[in-house]
Amino acid sequence: MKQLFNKILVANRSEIAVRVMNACRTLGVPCVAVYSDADRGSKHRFFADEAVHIGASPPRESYLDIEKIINAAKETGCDAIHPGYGFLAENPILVQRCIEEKITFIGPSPEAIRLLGNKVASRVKMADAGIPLIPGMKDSSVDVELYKKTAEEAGYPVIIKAAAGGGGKGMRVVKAADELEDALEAARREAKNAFNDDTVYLEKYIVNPRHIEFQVIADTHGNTIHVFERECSIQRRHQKIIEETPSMALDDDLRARMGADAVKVARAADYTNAGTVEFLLDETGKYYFLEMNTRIQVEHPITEMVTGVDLVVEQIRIAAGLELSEQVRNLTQRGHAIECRIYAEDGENNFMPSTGIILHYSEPVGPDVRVDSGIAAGMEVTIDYDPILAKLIVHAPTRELAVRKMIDALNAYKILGVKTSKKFMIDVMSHPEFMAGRTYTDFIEKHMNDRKLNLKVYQNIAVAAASVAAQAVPSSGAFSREGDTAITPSPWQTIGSWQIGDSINE
Amino acid sequence: MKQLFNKILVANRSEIAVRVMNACRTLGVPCVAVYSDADRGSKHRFFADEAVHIGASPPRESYLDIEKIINAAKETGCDAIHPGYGFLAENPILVQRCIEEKITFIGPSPEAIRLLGNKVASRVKMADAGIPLIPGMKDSSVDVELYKKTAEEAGYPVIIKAAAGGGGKGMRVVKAADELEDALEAARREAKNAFNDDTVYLEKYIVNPRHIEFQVIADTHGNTIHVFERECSIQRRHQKIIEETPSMALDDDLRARMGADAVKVARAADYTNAGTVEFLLDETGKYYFLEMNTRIQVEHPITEMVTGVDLVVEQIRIAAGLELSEQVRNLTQRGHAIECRIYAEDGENNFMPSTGIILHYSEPVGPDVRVDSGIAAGMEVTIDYDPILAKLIVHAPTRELAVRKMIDALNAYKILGVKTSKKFMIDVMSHPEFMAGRTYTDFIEKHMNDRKLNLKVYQNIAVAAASVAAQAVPSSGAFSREGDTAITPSPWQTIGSWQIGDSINE
Amino acid sequence: MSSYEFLIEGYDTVTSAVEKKGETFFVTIDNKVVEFYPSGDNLFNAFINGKRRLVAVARSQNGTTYVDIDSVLIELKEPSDDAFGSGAGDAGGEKDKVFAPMPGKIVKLLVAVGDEVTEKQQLVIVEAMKMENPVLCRANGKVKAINFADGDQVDTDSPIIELELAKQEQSD
Amino acid sequence: MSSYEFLIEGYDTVTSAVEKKGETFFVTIDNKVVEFYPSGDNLFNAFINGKRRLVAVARSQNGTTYVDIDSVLIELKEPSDDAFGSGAGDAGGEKDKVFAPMPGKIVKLLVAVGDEVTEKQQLVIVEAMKMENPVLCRANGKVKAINFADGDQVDTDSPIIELELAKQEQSD
Repeated sequence: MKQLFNKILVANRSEIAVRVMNACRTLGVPCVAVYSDADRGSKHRFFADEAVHIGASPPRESYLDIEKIINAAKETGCDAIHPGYGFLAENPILVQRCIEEKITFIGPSPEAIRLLGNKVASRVKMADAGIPLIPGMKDSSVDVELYKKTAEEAGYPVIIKAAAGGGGKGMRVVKAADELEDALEAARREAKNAFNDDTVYLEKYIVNPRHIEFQVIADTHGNTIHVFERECSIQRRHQKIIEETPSMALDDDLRARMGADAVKVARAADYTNAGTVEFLLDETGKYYFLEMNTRIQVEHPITEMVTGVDLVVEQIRIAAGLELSEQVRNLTQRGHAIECRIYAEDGENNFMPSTGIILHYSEPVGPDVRVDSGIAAGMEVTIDYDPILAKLIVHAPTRELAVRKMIDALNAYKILGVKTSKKFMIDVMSHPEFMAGRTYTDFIEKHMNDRKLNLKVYQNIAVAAASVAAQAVPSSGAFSREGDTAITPSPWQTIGSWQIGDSINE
Repeated sequence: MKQLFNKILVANRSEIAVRVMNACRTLGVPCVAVYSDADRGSKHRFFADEAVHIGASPPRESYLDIEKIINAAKETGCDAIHPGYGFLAENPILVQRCIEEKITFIGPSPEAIRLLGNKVASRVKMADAGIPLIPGMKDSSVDVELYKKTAEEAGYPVIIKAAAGGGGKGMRVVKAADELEDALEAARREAKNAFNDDTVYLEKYIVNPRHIEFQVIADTHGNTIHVFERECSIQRRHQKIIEETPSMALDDDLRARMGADAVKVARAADYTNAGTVEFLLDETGKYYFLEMNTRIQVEHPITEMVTGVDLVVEQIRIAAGLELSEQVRNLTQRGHAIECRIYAEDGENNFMPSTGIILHYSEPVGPDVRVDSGIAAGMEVTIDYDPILAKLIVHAPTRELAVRKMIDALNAYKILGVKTSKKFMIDVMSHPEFMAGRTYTDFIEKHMNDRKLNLKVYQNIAVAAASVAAQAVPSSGAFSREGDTAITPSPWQTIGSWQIGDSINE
Repeated sequence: MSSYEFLIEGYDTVTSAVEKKGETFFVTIDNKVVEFYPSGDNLFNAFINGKRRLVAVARSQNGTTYVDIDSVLIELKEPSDDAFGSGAGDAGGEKDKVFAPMPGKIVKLLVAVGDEVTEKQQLVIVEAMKMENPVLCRANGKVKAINFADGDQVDTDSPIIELELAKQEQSD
Repeated sequence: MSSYEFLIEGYDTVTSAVEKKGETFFVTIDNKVVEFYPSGDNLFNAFINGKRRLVAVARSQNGTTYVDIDSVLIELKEPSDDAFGSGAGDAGGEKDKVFAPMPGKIVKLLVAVGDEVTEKQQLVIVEAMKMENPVLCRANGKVKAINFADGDQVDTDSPIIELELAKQEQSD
């Protein structure tokens, strides 16, 4: 087979960079990493065939600096760039620069990114195409009164969103008229910080909705298909933490209708490559177009697990001008897949960000368990970047078995030194409402608020483990072990005094 | 969901025991390991929820001792036993004892095992059912003259096989009449040693055949299906080392006919649970029934990769009396999967068995890469058991991409302390004849005999690595590091003297 | 055999005895024995009442031991002169001081000096890792002092807000 | 910087110089620099002419260093009094002595004293790990002595067969 590209530059970091490099390996295309100061010791740097240092730790000085990315590609002879998700993935200027430099951007056209990246413009387009939309403002505005008027018409609750937004940033739900102004201000501030663009808009807030999205792929030969849905309703602060497919809320008829509309959205935007069409589904089975994300998504592996398709490989093939293969065009959903996102956050303390040096790291293995990660023991988790550390993905014949398998995988995923929400996610999946498939976007707010962790149960095992560790495990420091003053007691002579401390809020 | 069994005893060791326990986890059924003296520190022991010590290292005193297995199951309250492959997997006496003790044997009935375990009896049965057979002796014999006469009739070359055989043990190809008596003697001796039964028989040896097998599953409700083929032609000394699916030799028509005959074989034997029907396929597209294996096979994961079915989970479901699900009954082959077996053997020295303590061990990770293994760093590989250490399995959209992915996985699979055939297998898969899909059972004999390894290429990198190791890596011993006398030179003062030694035969 | 004593916050003192036979550790606590089999660096299979649990345990250079059991993370600190016996710790004590969870920028102070505050009330929003993180009140009380203003950079060592705790909280 | 000298069998002496900067090792051999970045216990990413190779390296207690590069396994032995400089080693020397590859049972001797033998000829079959393993001749020559009989247990230290090598082999 002819090599699809000479060399691919992966303009991202951590788990998604490693994921993309895996696809390059599969296709036999060498890949180049870029890394910032903070990522000198990172996994993605060493996973690539080559690596280029592109600047200081702040994203604007490295991963968001388009010219540095372009230069790194030119220096190393790359003829394609894969942007991953986040950073420059949905930045039309990068795509434009690629075109100028005759480098293939592995993703959609700049026109499609511009259209779909602007929620207001894309709503107009999709309304014309006959896609159902949530009632709300037709356009953004700086006039507070217009927001108030629209909110009254649509009826409270309403939601304010950043036009350039994504990932929950710049979003605010407003339950009553007297909260509107404060929320507008906060949303604009967050949007400005996150996207350097404080344009926001307002629409009706759907109560008890599910977040259902459809994976779409389209080649440059006119073939546009959907690769089924993902249910991403389990969110905390509008941030997805658990995703699954198939969705419990869809029957074959609804799946077919939503899938057909997803394809219609992609066609209306002249879309090529992989993208995701997001819908809100209400309790009555009515669905509304939210937005189309013009990138590979964090949760793409669950689609890969049930369909057997390698979506990143398909992205690269499409970018090289190949047609969708027959195999990809005739897909079925097999079994059930779940993804849990491992964030550096304290699941026992309001999801506060957690930083530190990773003292121990080990991942679950076995059939139908997949771990996409960008970390290793000894690495420091800092505040510089997105707090996602890894994704656990499992596949099983049924949803119930997949949940069981995921709980097992979470318990076998061990990371010490930073906190995560592992136990929180286990408690979500063990909740009777989750088991029943009643996953709505307010699930965590509604069902997990009173959650308490009874540490007493684990106390004696922890004490036993610490006792063993005192004897058997040397103390850990990054890669260096200088200055180690571990206590290694001799038999019969040590009575240590320890105190158990925990991180529970009560 | 109701738990399918109370507890499952896994009557095996190493990678297949771990594999079966993974299926138990998926189904939420606790599992019990058994282990011998040699396996006190083995992975499968610690992977189980409970573990029972069943005796000394020789298999006859532990893994082959039916009463010890039965007692371990009774002691721990197990109501089912999974036998894995090898050891007691195809022993009808164990099945009989399970029936007497009201323990479910996860596998076929003793009658089916008895019938199919006897190659002579099963040939008669399958001939009656209209399955094509290789010309040869209708029955075993002690009369050397009968062997000679049959060989003359079928035409040389002929092959002698153990009636109770499997895995290449007790097999001898005879190219001319004057080799027949010696070969007969050798085959009988090996059969006696391996199976305690020196019954052998003779048949026509198919020149340039492919080894094609069909995975079959059958529930107790009358549903019998095939789960497509596996191509297992790459063998050394009749031992499979590389398997793949789909086979390059089958088109849709041939696949359908062979699959239908595989189902017919299973039905003729009143077969339930998972089994494999082996065929030889000659160059003209004619195929011959070889035997049906009444166990889960070493190479089952490649079938799982292309179909998305968990075959061991299906085995347990079937044993619990469930019907094959609709999902399992409507399968397609997606992409291409390859398995490479990692044996403890020296691929550069005639596949001589290799033993030792594993000084370093690490496995490849990533999407569509699976490692089934039963080992860990610090473990000792002894001569007590089957030399299989691990299986690497990869899945990719096409065969070419799968090969590339496997080579990458083999290079990322690192084991130091025992030798393997990693490089040999890479050279097999890189051979133009393999790439062209011309995989016949004589592939290695024909194409790999002149293979030479040019160590010179690696010399300087090895010296560089050893130099770094001398500075950075402490010397490794099992779990203990007592008596470590590693040289850790200080800067500027050390001129060590080393000698490079290699394991190449020339 | 080695023996260790642990002072559990809010509970009693727990004594453990560890014996190593071969590669296996037998730990006795409250007359019950837990077996630990090494299962890789920092990993142990702990058998407790016949049930297997994969336990990870690591010690940092500053003497803190981290344990993961069934995805629950527990930290055990070696005693230091001021901390031991005083109920100190990340979250255990100092409910009267409100710290940033990590270095970041104060986006908005939501309370003023003199305000009555209740447990779980949002006190201040700190931006870190590109997210706005509300900092919650951990006890009922009254705002005594505010040491920073909107837009200030904060670290984790200086309290942003100091509270006067309500009476029933102080004996917690 | 540290420096090491290696005597490569059949080749010249190779000298290496290792310098560590930060976590990276720079090894100079033949005026070329190879960079080694640690990538986990015993693992390094080695960058050679811009190409990445994952290299595993471990040292056993008896002083042997094992290296895996692109699935090729190379052993480097620290010199001992009798071995260094003599061309000894597992397979390198002693072609005139035929050893069992591992402890096992002699199933069948295929040659007799006085037989002429050629390279790659099967000399004896040893059963180990449930398989019959033919032991091949590694040089042309003549059988000088046979030290065991069918059915004997053998270890790996005592030669089963001793050969008198043909002349052209001795200078190999």
